Amino acid sequence: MKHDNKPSTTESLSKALIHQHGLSDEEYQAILAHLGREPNLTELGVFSVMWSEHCSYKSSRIHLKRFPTEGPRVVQGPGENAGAVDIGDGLAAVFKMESHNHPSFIEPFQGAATGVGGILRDIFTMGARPIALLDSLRFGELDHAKNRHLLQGVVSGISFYGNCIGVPTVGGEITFNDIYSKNPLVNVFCLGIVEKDRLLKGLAQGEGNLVLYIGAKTGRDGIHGATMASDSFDDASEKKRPNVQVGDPFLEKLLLEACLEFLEQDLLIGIQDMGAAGLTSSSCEMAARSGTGIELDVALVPRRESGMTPYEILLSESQERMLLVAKPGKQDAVLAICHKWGIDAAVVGKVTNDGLLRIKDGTQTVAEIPAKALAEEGPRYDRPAAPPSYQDSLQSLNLDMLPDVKNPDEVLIALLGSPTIASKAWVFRQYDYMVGTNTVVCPGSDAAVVRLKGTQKSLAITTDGNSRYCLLNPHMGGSLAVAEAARNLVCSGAEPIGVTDCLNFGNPERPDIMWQFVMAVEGIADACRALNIPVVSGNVSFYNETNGLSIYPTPILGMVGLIDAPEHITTQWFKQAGDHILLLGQTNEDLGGSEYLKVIHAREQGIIPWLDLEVEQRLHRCLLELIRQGWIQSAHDCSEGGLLVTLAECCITSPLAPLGAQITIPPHRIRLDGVLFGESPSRAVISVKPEHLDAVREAIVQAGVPLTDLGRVTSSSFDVTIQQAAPVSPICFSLPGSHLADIWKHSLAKQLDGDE
Amino acid sequence: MKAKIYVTLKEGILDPQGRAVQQSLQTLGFPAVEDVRIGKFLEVDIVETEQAAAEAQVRSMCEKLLANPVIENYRYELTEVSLPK
Amino acid sequence: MKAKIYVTLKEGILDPQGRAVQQSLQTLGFPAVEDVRIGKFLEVDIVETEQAAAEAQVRSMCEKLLANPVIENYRYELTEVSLPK
Amino acid sequence: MNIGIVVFPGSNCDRDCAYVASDVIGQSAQFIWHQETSLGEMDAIILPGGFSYGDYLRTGAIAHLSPIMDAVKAFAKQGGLVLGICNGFQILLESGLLPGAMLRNRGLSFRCEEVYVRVENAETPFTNQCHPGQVLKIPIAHAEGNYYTDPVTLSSLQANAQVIFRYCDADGQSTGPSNPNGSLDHIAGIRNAAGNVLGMMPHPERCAERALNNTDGFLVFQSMVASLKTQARLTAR
Ligand SMILES: Nc1ncnc2c1ncn2[C@@H]1O[C@H](COP(=O)(O)OP(=O)(O)O)[C@@H](O)[C@H]1O
Ligand SMILES: [Mg+2]
Repeated sequence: MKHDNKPSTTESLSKALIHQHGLSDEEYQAILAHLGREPNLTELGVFSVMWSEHCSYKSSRIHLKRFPTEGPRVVQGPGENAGAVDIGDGLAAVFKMESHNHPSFIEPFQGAATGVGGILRDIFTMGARPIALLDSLRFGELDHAKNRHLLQGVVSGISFYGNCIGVPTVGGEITFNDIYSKNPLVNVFCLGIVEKDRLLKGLAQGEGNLVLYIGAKTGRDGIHGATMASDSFDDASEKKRPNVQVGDPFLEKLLLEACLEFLEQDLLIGIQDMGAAGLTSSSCEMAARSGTGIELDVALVPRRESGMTPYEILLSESQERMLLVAKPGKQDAVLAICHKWGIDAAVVGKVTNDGLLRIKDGTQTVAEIPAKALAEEGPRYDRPAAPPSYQDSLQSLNLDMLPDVKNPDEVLIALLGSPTIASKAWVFRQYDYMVGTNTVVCPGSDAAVVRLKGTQKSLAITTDGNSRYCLLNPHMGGSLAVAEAARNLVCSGAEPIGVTDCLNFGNPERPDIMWQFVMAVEGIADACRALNIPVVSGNVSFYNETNGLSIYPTPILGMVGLIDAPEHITTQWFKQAGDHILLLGQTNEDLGGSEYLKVIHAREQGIIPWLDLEVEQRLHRCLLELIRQGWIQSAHDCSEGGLLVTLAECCITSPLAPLGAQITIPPHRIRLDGVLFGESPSRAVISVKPEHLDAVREAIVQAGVPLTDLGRVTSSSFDVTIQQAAPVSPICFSLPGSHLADIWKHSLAKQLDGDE
Repeated sequence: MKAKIYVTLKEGILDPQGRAVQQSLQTLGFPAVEDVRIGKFLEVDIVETEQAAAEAQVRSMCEKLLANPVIENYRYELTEVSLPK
Repeated sequence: MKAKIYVTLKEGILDPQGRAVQQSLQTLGFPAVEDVRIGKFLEVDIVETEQAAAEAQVRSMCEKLLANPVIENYRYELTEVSLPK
Repeated sequence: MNIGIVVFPGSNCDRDCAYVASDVIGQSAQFIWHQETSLGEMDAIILPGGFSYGDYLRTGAIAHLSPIMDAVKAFAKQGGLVLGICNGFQILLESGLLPGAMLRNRGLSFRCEEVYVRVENAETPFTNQCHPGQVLKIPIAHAEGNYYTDPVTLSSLQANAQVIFRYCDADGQSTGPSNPNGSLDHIAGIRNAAGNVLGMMPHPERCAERALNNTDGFLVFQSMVASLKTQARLTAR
């Protein structure tokens, strides 16, 4: 062992400096124990980012263990750049979701763009070709100019990056609530496909193998971005405007093609993208996973600015960079491919067997840290959790204080025009959702469907999450999100096979926030277990808080389902006049936390719907059976806005001309607004050709799923008759389908462009 | 008045466009091209004859809309022009 | 040498971006803004000390790549800078 | 027949075009890297959509200077069929194979949606399977499809029946709202004077299969095959 070239630790680091790096006294003590000496400044910086909440999951890790992560299809569970599930035909679907909330608030366009870039790299570092993106967004209400500006910036950033790189953005979701005005959420999901036995991992095996750096040159971008994402905002941070990263989708497209060529030619031991904490996290994570060490020379790293210190090179978050370990003797082939695509590449180090991350600057060693101390042995906290004092008052709502609905047609129109329910075409038509020519169900149905060329199969994909539910009851809210995602897939004809999550919460050092987190994780875990859907990857974003005000707890699920045959692909809209309309599932007085209460009564309160997972599963089995028999024309899950909105959507969301419906709502024992606008889970509206009606009815009854006949599809107007218990006469209304369609279609554009 | 406004990327901010153009110029037979940075050039006509007032407006426009202070710098020149009316 | 190159849309060609910016400036409270035209501003560093040679190169770059003669005009200024090396 | 698909750095519809050429219309498709200087034995060339060079500077500007473009120009000069789709159209404009230029969309933002176009000339190698005035539904996906040219060029395009597609509504009427990007004279696609080079903003390769719920784009590829077959018969005679 050479002791002559240890990193120098000349001056002792001041307490202030340690705290500036976001490290607590105990954490600093742990660093001393790991090193057996004081760290120097570079090492302190490295520990600081790797032990940040963003990279270490120190507050969440112990809770994430509750997720079911195994199953017969799971090829890769959590722990790698992305998860993977077997989809047959020798293929695996690789997917993950990630947040870019903080950067998108500071610089919406670049923040969102680099978010897309980051998640794409997570997928293609697994050797998979990305085939679909989805984005899940949360913003403040659009009557504030600032929120409109943020939304416009974020959407154009996603559009800029995704369109340019040529991966279709096939879906997503967006809802509005002022709680997100100062903490908008930008979560991006990506799905890729790889031959199952060619899955690549972030490994650094084989002493002496060379470590290569490829991609963009390193600049001083986003130094300490990871620590920023682990910090709350206050008004001052809007002014601070820290080092923003700029995305280069063109370069990333070249990187993507180059990486797939490496795979084709079998040149690599392992590969990892340089995301948060850049060179540092990629190298120590690769070494730690493999039980090896890595030695890097920062002097060899391609740079675009002069005078960069090792500290800056190690912590830079410049985008579009990857670290890879080449198979012995294959480095020249790697370099040649990089040359062909015009990408910078350099050998920057080698794999060692001493378990250390050793950083050199030429001949001088500037840092030397056990890789596992950084990547795996960071702090873990079981932080105190307790429900907030206001939880009870959130849940208590006396519905008798609110008048029941008198004019359901007016409420329907108000809901269809409300931004959370209105058409999101203003957003997705800025995205290229067709490139790749696999998108067989474009944005606008319950789930997007992409076909897999060369097979009979397709994948359905959706993202879902209802933060108001999670605020009112985080455990049930988490379960409901899983159920809704799965229901969306099932309505599209798919069997759910895997899920990724992005958990957006406030400050985990607050017991009430931690309680929300723990409850939501439990709720998600329970539902995934009951529905047999493994969690294969995910991401946690804490500190979504400004001036002490936290966002609603917002777990988002990204779920993937498998469709075996093209005939089973099902969309949500009615197909043909004359078809019968049926409601599957039971309607209860589920108004608590509903969109109706918020839009019409300005309340975000109440007891949220109760989810019975067995009932939910029964519905899924029944729907899939009906779809596979070829018996149904359309299926749409009942969610935000309730039954009446769902029925209207079935009429107006078709890419072709809108249809109408003749609906009769049978007499009911609960409040009328509960019937029409309540959000009971485990329900779906289907349409059936007359010749299949009997078979369908019988199958539904056999399956033990409650069934209600609602009427027939018609060619134009939306006619509703609501029967009342005698002697009250029925409520009737009739609205032209085209009128409903106009309101629903143009609402967002009206608010955002001021025209149309 | 006419304002000529130059919006450029801040020092140290990546300029992917500039990089692509520089590389393409090099392969096109301009090996001497060392660096290219691409910014915006705006010409804004303002119905305002007072230098100071015009200047205040231009500065405010730049800050509010024309330049993105997170990643861009701006500078401007004001020239008098005889606008019709 | 450093070349500052200005690429602008030809007179008479509608500039959709400029128009949009003008409209947003008006709604943002700058009613005096009559017209906005948006062009490009390129800064190109060339390792070349001779004015004439540099000028020839810049003109050729503009014609081959930097401006599209169907819709754009260009002009440039050359300034000497002491490049390191 | 051999269809060559030129791949520029940043092309992203190259694989989609190849899929249609091989799997949908049953021809042989080959990728041609932009650094090549010869096309090989090709019967038709497609410049695919995408973001060549990231669309940096101007769409198509950097790509048109790629080494392969000399070969494409020579091929076009000899009467070879060249189809430029979206970014490919923009590259054809930059290279001078077609007249005019693209400006930013009137609404400034990227638009991805199905639009209608009217076939203005059904006697071209790209439209011979359509009937005159036929309305096709084809998706667009671009931010810079606002076609512009000077008035003299425009009238010669009109006079020589070089405007092949115009944006219109479902009934074939060209109106303001039916034009998604503000292009001059509602132009969605034009050909050169000789008739063998077509540039179009809409993406026929995205609607050439029943699986994608729209087969209108198939007509463009089918027309090319028909035209090449006729040509081959004529030369054989
Ligand atoms: N909420 C979660 N559920 C399941 N797995 C998670 C969750 N959060 C993180 N993980 C897993 O932890 C690992 C590290 O997280 P990751 O987000 O990949 O870090 P990075 O931001 O560096 O990519 C990943 O494998 C990820 O899938
Ligand atoms: Mg990762």
